[in-house]
Amino acid sequence: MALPTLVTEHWYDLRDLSNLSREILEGADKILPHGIVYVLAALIGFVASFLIFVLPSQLIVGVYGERKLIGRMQSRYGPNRVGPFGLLQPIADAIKLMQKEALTPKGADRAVMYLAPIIFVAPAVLLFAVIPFGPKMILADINPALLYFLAVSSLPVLAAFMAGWSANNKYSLFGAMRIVAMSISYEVPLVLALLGVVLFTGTTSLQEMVLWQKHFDIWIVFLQPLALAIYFIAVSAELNRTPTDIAEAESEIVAGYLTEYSGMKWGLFYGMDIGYALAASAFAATVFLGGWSMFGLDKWVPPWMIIIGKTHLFYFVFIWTRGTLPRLRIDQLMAFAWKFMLPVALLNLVLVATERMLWVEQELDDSYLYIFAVVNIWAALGAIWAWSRFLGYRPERNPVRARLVNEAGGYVPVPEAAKGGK
Amino acid sequence: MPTREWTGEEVAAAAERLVPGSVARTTAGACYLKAEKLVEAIEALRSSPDTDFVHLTNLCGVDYWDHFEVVYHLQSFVRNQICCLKIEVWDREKAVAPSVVPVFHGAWMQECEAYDLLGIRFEGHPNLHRIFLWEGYPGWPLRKDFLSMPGGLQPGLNEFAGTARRPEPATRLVQ
Amino acid sequence: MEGFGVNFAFWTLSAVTLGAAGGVVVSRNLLHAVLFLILAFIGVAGFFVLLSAEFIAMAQVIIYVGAISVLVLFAVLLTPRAGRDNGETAMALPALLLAIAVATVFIFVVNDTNWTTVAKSPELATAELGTALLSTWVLPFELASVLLTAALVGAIMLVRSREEEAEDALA
Amino acid sequence: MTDAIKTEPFVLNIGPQHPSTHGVFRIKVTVDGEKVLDAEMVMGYLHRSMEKLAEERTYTQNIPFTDRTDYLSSMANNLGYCLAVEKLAGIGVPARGDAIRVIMAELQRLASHCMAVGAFTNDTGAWQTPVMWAFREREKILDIFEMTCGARLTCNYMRIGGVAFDLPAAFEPAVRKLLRELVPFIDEMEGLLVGNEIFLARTRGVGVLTPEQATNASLSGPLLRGSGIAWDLRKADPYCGYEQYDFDIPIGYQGDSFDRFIVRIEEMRQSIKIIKQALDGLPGGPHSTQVPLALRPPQGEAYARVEGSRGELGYYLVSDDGPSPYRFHIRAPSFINLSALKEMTVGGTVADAIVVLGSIDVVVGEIDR
Repeated sequence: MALPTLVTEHWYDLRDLSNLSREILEGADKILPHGIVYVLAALIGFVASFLIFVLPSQLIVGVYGERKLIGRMQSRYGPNRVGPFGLLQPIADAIKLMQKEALTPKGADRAVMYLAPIIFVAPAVLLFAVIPFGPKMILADINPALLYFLAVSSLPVLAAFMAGWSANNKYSLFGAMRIVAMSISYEVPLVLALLGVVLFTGTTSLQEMVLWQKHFDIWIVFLQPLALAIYFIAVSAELNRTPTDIAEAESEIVAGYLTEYSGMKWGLFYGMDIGYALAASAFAATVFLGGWSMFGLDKWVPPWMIIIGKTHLFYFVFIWTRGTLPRLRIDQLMAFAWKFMLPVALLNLVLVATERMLWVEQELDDSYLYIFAVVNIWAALGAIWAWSRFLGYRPERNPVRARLVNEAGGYVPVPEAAKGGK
Repeated sequence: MPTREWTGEEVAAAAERLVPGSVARTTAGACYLKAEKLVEAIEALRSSPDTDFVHLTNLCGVDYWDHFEVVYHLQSFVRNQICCLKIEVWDREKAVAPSVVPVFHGAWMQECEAYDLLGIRFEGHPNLHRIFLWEGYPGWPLRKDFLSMPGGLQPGLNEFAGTARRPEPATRLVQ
Repeated sequence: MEGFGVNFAFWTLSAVTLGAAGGVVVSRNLLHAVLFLILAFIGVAGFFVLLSAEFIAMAQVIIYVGAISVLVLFAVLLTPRAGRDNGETAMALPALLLAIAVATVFIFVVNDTNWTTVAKSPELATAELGTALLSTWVLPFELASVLLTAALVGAIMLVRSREEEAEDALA
Repeated sequence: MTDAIKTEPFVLNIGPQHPSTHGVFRIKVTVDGEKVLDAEMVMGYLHRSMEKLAEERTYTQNIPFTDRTDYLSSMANNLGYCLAVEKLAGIGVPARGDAIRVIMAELQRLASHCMAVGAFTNDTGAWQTPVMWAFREREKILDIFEMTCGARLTCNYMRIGGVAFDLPAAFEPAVRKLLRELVPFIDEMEGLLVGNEIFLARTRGVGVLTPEQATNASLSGPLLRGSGIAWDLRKADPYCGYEQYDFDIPIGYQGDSFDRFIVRIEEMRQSIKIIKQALDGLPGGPHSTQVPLALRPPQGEAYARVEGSRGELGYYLVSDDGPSPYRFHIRAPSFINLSALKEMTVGGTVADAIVVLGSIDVVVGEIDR
């Protein structure tokens, strides 16, 4: 498979910061001893990702944007006091959190309770290492990048468990139990959904996936809409976003595993929740939405702008669901993972494998990809519809309005026809 | 059509018919039942189709200095009627009334409330406890003689009688 | 194995892994022991990265850290509080002896083996690994999956309570 | 083998400080994992002994107390108390006073149901959005109260024999504008939640009460109607001239939390209908009868009730011919509706218990009084 050439090869091309950064790294590699450059790259990558991504995106767009958007959805203004349009609100919050006393309850496991926020933060930064922000703008272009992402994203669950267990609080323990149970369940459909993508593109490297999508001028979301839906639901369950935020369900178990945290220890959890959501969005944008490529637009617009835009598109959907949907119960969530998502993901996998085999074995034209896309979109809708009907989903039987009677009296029996399904 | 309020005589007639010897006396608006026949009579009034008092609307106690009355308002949805039953409890020191929780589950909390505030002990209640105040609260606040009761609350900003009082601040005479 | 970075990483990882493994044994709190075990797993994954076996490293983290240790945590939480201590047992001394014996054997084997070092790390891609698993080694692969399924079913059968069986019989 | 894997049940205190107890109320639930084995209510954190305090004050002075029991529907509380005193003293109310009372009570029901619906959806986990939407509409109703009587929450507007002041000139257009805005709001709320599968999954079949259970537990209001019993005091025992207005009683299907929700939504529609009719036929004349300030009703007793937002709100008054009530008892619907809490929560999960508590729609000021 011939992959297309990169945007430009010139280091001075300002549209693509990656050339410059790569130039510096490769130059340094020639001068310095071999090992140092890894450390240097890590440092530069950390600082760059912090400056480019974490600071503006997370603090300003993440915290401010989320609060502002949710505010508008809830018919209120959101932050509008600190700085112009309230833009400095996240910074003010951070200063407030740092000044606050970080309480540790009596009887808590102090060491574990201190370690948990730190362990929670580290993977959020590590996740961005494999996200390609441009043709060469990638910190670690490793081959099993997709597996790396899955592996690292399973670490915060441990941190959340440590936080919940160490606090010596029953609500926290509830949260810890819930998050552990849920992450095990949702890892399965998540991996199965991504497996379909790997099957089709034939690689586990994120950069190559982007190049594949660029080469064929089709995004994987069109080829595998079902995989995106499953990925989105599963990842929002792992990230504890509503409708699946049962591990910190505020109306049930106060704040779940965060109940006893305060001050900056809580702030780290809160900030990195947004960090994980952004990482998951960036990953989804890379795998499903073509990453930094955009049907040729990436020749004119800096690719890192494109992927950040796509990331925030996904992040907006996270915010949207948070502002709209109620929360599911834990048994319903589990049932949804095992009874609905797992079979549908398997179905998707079988379909994708068949198409892949047809495409490769029969040496079909590239235009067949578009046929596959149409087929898969319909198959996705059909699979969701059919499987939910099979599981007993009958929306037409739901009562919509209360019955009306004009005379007071005793019990009014429910007519047989009006008895709901499920 | 407004709810028909049964007069005392009507209720008394129905109760006497269903459970003979249960009525003590009647007034214009209420029927006084004998305490020992109360549960039986209420059960009969609830299950008999022509009375059909299925809903215990209200239960409360009243202190009349020398005795307590427990007031029950029962109503029927289908027949759209309401009646008022009462019993009298004469022993102030050991005020005991029969509990109607076996008949009406809704009496559970209302009897707890009457016990908490008036000190009427309902015999047969599964879990009679002080529902608003804490166990060991001195006296029964809704009794008319609460303020003069031994161990009752004294007017003013004092502590509860019986509990340890704050020592008076030592005042030093200015010479 | 050349270069400052690689050496530095090797020794750091060794210290972390061994320290964590020691913590598993020494720690009195069972939950702490499990957390040390997870750290040891992560250290081992680091060694795989040093050996350019990235795929195995990722699999190590996903399976051991993401799944198995979480299951261990679950098991610890579900057991009654009395059994949660990593307390003294009479088997401490025999276990120590056994550990020394195993370590001796390993050291002997490591010293005795004639290690062939490759100048350049082999470019074993994930795709080739997958192809090998599903062509040459397909029988062991399938056997392993059957074994795991049997273990899964067996585990469910073991932990089912009598009430649940009764409920299912009624349904 | 199987016994070793049993988990130990433990006690979880939901409240007194908890986001979903709607005040300082506490449920001690014994849970086995997520399953609720037992639930015990602990209350009294807000107990102010209103019934004792009222015995020391005159009949008129007691009206502000009733505001502070169910602080979300003070108008209905005022109304119930005034009706009881009027019944005790045999005082009539002019037609205009009755119509104003009806309008105010129904506006209060709308405001209270806005709160109930919003808080309930918040308990199901819809993060603040429905409750904020509901608050937006409730604010408009409170604005109207402020315009009429100067207070938003504790209105103290009803008086024995009528209402405190006549309506201001701007009242009628403001209410008509409000009603026009409320109709799409109710549809919007319904569209957000009734068709939502997650909301349905969380509320349907949760906290089911059979009609027999609901009756036997002395429940009233939307809980009783949710279980399918057509009982509304505005129809069954009309007061303030409710018999002139055309409206229906909404009832539910199987008595679960969802039914209580749709009953409340439908009641809001019916309230709008009643207010429109009352506004159209608003009679002239005085708004109140002259009642002596030191009212001394004749010796006797009276039990008057109204259909409050949370159910049958009854006042039992005993007079000893003095200027203050001899006995003042409030039949508090929130308090008595809690009788069935244990039946509804045991067997469900902790999350269900929260939803059930939200569907009862308690106001702790009224429970503890």
